[in-house]
Amino acid sequence: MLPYAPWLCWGLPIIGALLTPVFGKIHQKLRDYAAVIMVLLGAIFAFSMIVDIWYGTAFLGTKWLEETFVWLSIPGGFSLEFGMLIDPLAVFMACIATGVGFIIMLYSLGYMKGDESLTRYWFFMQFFIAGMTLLVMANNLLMTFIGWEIVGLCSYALIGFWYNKKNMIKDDQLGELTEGAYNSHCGMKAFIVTRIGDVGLLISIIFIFFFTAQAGYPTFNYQTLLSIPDFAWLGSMAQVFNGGLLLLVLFLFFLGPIGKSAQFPLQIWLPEAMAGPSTVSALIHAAAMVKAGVYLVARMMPILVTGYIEFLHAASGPTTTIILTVMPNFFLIVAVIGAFTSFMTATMAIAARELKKVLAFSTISQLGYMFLGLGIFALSAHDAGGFIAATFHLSAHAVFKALLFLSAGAILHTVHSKDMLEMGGLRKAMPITYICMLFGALSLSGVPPFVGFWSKELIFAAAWHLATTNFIGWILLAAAAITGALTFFYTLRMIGLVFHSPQSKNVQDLERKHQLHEAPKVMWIPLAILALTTLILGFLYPFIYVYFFGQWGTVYSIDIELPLHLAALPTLYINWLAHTFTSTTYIISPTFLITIGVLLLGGIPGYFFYIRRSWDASRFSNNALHRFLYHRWYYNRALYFVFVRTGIEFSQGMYKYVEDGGIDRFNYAVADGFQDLSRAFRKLQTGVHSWNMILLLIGALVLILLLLFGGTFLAFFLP
Amino acid sequence: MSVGLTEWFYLLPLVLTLGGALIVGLLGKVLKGRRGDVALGVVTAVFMFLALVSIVNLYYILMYANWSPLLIWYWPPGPVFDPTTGATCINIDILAVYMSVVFVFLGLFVAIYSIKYMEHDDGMGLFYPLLLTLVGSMVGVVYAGDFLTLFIFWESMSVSSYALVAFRKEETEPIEAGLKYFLLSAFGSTLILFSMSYLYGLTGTLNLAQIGANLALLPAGGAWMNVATITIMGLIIGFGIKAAIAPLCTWLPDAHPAAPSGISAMLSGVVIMTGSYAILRLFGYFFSPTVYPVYGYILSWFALFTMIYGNLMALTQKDIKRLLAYSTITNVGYIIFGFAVGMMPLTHIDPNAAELARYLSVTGGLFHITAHMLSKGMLFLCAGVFLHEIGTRDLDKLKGIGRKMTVTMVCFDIGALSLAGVPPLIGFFSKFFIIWGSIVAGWYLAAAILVLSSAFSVVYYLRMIQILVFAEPSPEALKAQRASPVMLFSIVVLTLFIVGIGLFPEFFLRVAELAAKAALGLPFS
Amino acid sequence: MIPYGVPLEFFLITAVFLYAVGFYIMATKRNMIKFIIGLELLLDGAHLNFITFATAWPGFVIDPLAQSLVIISICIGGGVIAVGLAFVIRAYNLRGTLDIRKLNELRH
Amino acid sequence: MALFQYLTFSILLMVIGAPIAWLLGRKKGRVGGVFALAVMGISFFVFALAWFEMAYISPYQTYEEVLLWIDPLYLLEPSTPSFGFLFGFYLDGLNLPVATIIYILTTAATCYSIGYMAKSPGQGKFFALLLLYNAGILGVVLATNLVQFYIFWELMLIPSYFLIAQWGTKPRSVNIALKYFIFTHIGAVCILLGIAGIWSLSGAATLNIVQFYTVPSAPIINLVAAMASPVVLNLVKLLVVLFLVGFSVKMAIFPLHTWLPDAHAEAPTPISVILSGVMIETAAYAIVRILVTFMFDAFASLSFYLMIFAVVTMFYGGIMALAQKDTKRLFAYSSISQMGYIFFGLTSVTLAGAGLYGVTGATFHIFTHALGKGLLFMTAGALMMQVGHERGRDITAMGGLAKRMPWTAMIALIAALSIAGTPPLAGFASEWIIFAGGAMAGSIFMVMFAVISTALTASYVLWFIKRVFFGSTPTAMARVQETTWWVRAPMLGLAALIVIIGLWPGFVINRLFEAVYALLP
Repeated sequence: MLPYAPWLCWGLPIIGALLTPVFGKIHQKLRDYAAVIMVLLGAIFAFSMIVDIWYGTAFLGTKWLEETFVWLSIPGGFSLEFGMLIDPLAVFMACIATGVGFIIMLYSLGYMKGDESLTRYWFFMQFFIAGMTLLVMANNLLMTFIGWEIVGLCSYALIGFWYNKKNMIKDDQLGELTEGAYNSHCGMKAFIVTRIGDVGLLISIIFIFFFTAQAGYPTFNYQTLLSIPDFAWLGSMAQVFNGGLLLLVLFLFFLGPIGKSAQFPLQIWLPEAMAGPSTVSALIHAAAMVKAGVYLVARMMPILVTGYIEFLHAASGPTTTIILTVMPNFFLIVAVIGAFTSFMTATMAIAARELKKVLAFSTISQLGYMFLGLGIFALSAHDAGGFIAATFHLSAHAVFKALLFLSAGAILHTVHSKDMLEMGGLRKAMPITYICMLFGALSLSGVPPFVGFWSKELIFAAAWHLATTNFIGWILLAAAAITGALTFFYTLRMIGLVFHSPQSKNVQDLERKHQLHEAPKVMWIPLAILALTTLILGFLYPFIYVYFFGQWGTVYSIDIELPLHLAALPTLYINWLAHTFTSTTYIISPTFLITIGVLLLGGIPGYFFYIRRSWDASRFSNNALHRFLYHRWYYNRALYFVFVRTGIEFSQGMYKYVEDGGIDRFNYAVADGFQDLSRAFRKLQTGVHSWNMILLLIGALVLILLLLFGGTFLAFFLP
Repeated sequence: MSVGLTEWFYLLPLVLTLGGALIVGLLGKVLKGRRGDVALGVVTAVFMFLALVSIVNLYYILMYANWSPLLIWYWPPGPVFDPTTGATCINIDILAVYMSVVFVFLGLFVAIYSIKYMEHDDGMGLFYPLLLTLVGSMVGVVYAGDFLTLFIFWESMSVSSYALVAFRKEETEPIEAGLKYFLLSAFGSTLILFSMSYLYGLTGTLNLAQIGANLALLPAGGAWMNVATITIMGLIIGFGIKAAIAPLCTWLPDAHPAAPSGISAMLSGVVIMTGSYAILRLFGYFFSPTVYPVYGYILSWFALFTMIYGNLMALTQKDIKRLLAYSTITNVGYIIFGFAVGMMPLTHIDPNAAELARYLSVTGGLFHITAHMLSKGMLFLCAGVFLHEIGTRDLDKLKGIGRKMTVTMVCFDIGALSLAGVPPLIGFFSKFFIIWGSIVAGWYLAAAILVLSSAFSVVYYLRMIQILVFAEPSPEALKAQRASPVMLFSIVVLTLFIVGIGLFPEFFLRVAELAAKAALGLPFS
Repeated sequence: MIPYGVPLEFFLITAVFLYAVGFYIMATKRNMIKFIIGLELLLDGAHLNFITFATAWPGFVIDPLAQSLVIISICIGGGVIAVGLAFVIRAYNLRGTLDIRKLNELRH
Repeated sequence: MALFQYLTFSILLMVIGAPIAWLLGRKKGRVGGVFALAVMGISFFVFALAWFEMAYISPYQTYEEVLLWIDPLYLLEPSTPSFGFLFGFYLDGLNLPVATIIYILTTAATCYSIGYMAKSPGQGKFFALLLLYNAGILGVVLATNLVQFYIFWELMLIPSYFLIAQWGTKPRSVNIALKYFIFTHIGAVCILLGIAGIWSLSGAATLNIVQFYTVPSAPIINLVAAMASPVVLNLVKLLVVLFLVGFSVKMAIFPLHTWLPDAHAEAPTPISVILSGVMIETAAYAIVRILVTFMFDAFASLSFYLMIFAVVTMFYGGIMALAQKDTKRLFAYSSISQMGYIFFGLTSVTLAGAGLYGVTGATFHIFTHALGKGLLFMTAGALMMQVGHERGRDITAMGGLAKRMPWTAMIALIAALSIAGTPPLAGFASEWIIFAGGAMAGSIFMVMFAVISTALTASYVLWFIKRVFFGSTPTAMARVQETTWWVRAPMLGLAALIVIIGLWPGFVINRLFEAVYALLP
């Protein structure tokens, strides 16, 4: 299904979105099911492309297949093509987006039942999935950016979905306001904060375009970027400001993913994005939006690394020197930001009270892992382990985070509160949800044999490998390990508070009213599917490995040492298992030990504080560290103060003093001045005859003086 | 050439207007009452129309004579014209024809307008002859080829204008205005006479062209140059009083509002233009820019000052006719500026460009005379309509009158916009040519001042339009009736010309160009 | 250039003097009748100039044109002054004064 | 030469239609309105015929109608063949999209005003002036020579002045209209000076825009040649500055912008739509047509400094918009900011060849901004109609209206996101081309600033959307109705265009690229 699949996998959801209002007019059921089916069809087409990748029909020898048509034709021999790139990364991401998306859609059938704005909901959900799929399938930066913004736009619409809720709530920054206003505020915050990253991305896209044009191949296309001779665009970019521009452009490029994937300076929007329905949160966190940033870095990183390696082998010269000093710095920035973010938000998750916020912080933390993996990949250049770890973790995270959010949705659906302290003891009332959520939580923590264990262990392994050659690796590994411990701790805390602790007053009320019940079938079936997937997915690793790296060496100049044929799969399988648990130099693999150690470090206190409840956690609840963590390191508040409040005050001040008080006043002052001048001037007309004669005399005198002596004086005024 | 039949034919415009004045004056003794007044008005209009036709005829005569001027001399008598010996003559060239068309054209419509406008006045047996005399004398001024003729017609024009300003002699305002006008203007006449006596003393002739020729023969340098310079001053001041160059214009804002509106239109539209004309014509004859390089610049500075003065005065004016009178001063500034560039040596640019600059500016100035005649004449007639309807010139009381008098108001708006220099109305083209000329002359500063002053003037034109059209009607304005068709006829026809010439300026621009060439002595090629 | 023994400059200076006196009267006096007198003086100064120059030309030929101009101008001046006096009379009738400074309603 | 004078006919239709609309609309306003709409529709159709002829019949991909009008220099030098003022209309790849969007937006605004002005007095006059106004704008864009250009420039000014003064928000409308008029008129006279300057410098007997490009021996080409001398180049720079003052006033480039927020906010909304949507962009078109082509060297030498103005304008407009609480004022300031983008694109012509993207992007942004901002103003008008004239402008007083006015909310969202440069809407397509142009000009930091300001744009438009359409509905607005179809239909049409153009900008821009490529030296 090659020529059509890359188009249909996102085209069908878009068509579905456009048809949703029409279907809505016909029948509500039709609208609901059509939406789900359209996404399902998209998913089918997306999965169908795996076959093409697997059997090599999408591979053209040195590059991957592209399906294109001309979008803009610009004189001078350049035409901008709109196209789809069918390569493993794209198809992999498309499968996650549509597959997980489909399950979330299915779940929504139950979860959103009876909402009065369902047309809007289905419209934006389909559009969201389509935008994400377009983003990952696009063959050039500009198209990716288009999908990127569609995703942002849909998140804006969906986070603020319940904009009309009337109940009052209280927020740290905004004070008291209706929940509807809060929700739309959160949507806007998400859009604007990610927009800041987008701006950086757009700037850097434009610069990349400019420098490719300078190199003679004006393009946005990923594969053309790779094939421009000698990476001349990197070279010429490096020559500006002694490499300063190169670093700036790369960093601005990374700013886009930072915003979208909520990494350190711009992570503030994601916790607020919980304001939307849980399905939306699931979609944002698992399938669509935040993954876009990781995808884009994963897309560009091999290209950059290839360029870096080319310059490594190139003849030495000033440009080469600059590139060889600048680019590792950038790679380090990616890794450090990933590590730092993952640590920072894991600490925040420990103190969070809202169930979905814990999950949100954990999302940011896990995304940090992915960036860490990608950064390690780039830093160690020849070793692709970080790359595969990051992408694998991405898929793992998609599954277990979707599972967690949907479970959380089921809980919220039942207890009508976001606060974990108003839950507790739900284990008996909601057994299926409990088990599913437990699966998700263990997977998130990296407990074997869930998928999280395999992926996280790979990241540790990549860091370990880096550490053996580079000191930086130790720091990164340490950060990853501490974060891993924290992760297990807050996961257990979450499970404990929701399911194990004694029933809160709220839950007791519900039980008394017989409203405490298990989620309906249409909701728990998707949960179950996802829960099973967390178990299975981990063991698919070797397939994914082959899938990714089958043709890696011919496209990127990075060496892959492992066997690359389907036939070698059993060997690979054995090697992998052996490699995970043992090592060539140690009996037990050190990374396996690290993983286990980390789990114990976080798990034991977690277990005793929150599951067994034999240790008392409440004594920490009011100390300074807790407050610091609860207020998210006061970072959000500081940003509000610096940018929002100061910004608004600045603009109002500018308006008051510069625009109204300055420029406009000046204009009116000129006008008034002329009026006053006119009034003063009119006094010349005294109505007295002698005065008229005197004016005449003055005129005559001036005239005669000028006539007689004015020649030189006038010459001054002449052109 | 003595005055033969053909020459009388040339003199028809003069004869028809001045003779018409006589006939109407005599008829005025016979025809009494309202009907008699109407009849007098009609006869006046007929004479004006005939005069207009005869002047248009002169245009064709000139065209077939290849634009060489028509001369009629009466001193010294003889078969051959010898300008060296005193030589009084009538000299009709295309410039004279251009100017006289302007004069008689407005005179015609003012005459028609006055039939209705002056319905409550007595003494129409005097009014129409005076109007005809005024127009005839102006025609005479532009026809004059020598100083004697010029002076005679000048004084007759002045006297009839004094009388017309103070036509409503029972009121204080016209008398006061007329007296001040009279005193300054008569002083100006004596100054002209006094200056001319020196020129006569230097050259020994009264023929204008010959004075210029003789002056050029005088040896360069020497004491006579000082005399000539003082003469320049005298002539600029003398004619400048008539032309209302600031600061000699103090009489104008008194006299123009005080006169009956038709006469205001005549005074503002054409009478003051005789001053500008005289400056252009006489200085073109007398003082070559190469010998007297300075005065053109000085005149242009005075013109710029005049513009600014008029603008500033008009900006906060409350009396509609007074406002229009001040705007006249501004427009005089444009015209004089255009002429002044024609009198500059412009040695700093190449000769071809200099010639182009002079020619363009003078064309613009002359065209602006037409534009101003049409627009300002029409505006005063409109103001007269308002005055006639509700008896006030106060803009506060005229608020919103446009809602009751739609046609008048549309015409008023068009006239104001034309003077504001808004294309495609006629005022735009004239200003454009003046500005173009100053840019070609390389005088960017002046061009900027011109443009800014033009933009500035828009403010009070718009303010006027706004008050008259958009403001809530005042109680007085609500009493207004639709204007009489007789008055509207003049207004609408003038408006049609404003728009029509604006849309198709080609022909009129060509005539103005020919006139400019005549004034500058350029070949007609 | 000295026709009757009196130098030309004498006449010219007299003319200028007359003119200056006329101007002084025009500029400073209050009485309207005096303006009319001043105007006469201004005209006379100019006339005197013309007459002087008419006789001053080479060959002692008196230029008849200039003289006739003066004569015509005197006639015209009479007319002008008549108009002026009429104004003065009307002003006096309406205002009951000959002081021109009282006529200052038209201003600004 | 044209087979038939389509463009003349098209514009003449509006001019002739104006008095008829007045007569028809005196008793019943809607009749006049429908008539005006019909006139606009027919004009648009006739224009489309010209377009068709240009695209398929004329061999040169241009289309020209000529009428000899004034020939002032004929008498001075009759021996030389004189071009005179050729009164006529001209269509090529550059002004085709601009004229098309003007037709689209003015037609939409005419339709919109039938609904919007339904209760106003003096509708006959309104529609007559509206038709004249439309004719003026189109005349500017299609004019063949500079004098004609100037004439239409003023013709566009006068009806709009009266429209603002009479139907604007009382009681300030008269003062504001006057301010608008004075600013623009001072700009206009600067343009006039510039035109006279071109004329005198080149010694040309022509001001024909067409001949600047097509006739190699035309005197205006001598101007280009003469610019090799530094003296002439300096004079031409002076002229460029004069032109720029005029155009900047119209485009509201900082610090000449203060008329715009007042005028656009207080004008009746259909007029705001046209003012903000197309009128101010005529200046941008004029810059392309006049400055960056045959005065290229002079313009390019100034463009770095101008780029600073462009960036300041972007930011300044954006910051001012953040401080607004009134919908129309917010959009007005946003227009200033957007004009900054267009100006930025135009100033990227620092080098020969660098301007291709910038100029094309700017011209395309004319198109997309007209759609987006026109729609936003229409939304503001719809709110004013449905919520109330005072409260319907106060952003802080509204909320949750998406429930009550779902169509309007959706359309506003599309327009706002397009203005904020969100792909795949039309605004993004033009913005990135502008930014690419800036990058091509090598102005690295300027491009960064310019792109950063899009975040500002997103903040204020989304703040508007959020406050007005989302959040909870105040009880006072619980009964607000959706607008009538007279108002909704044109809005829907424009919104659809935004999406279509956004998805396939090549539809508009491919030819534009070619045209700009041909125009730039």
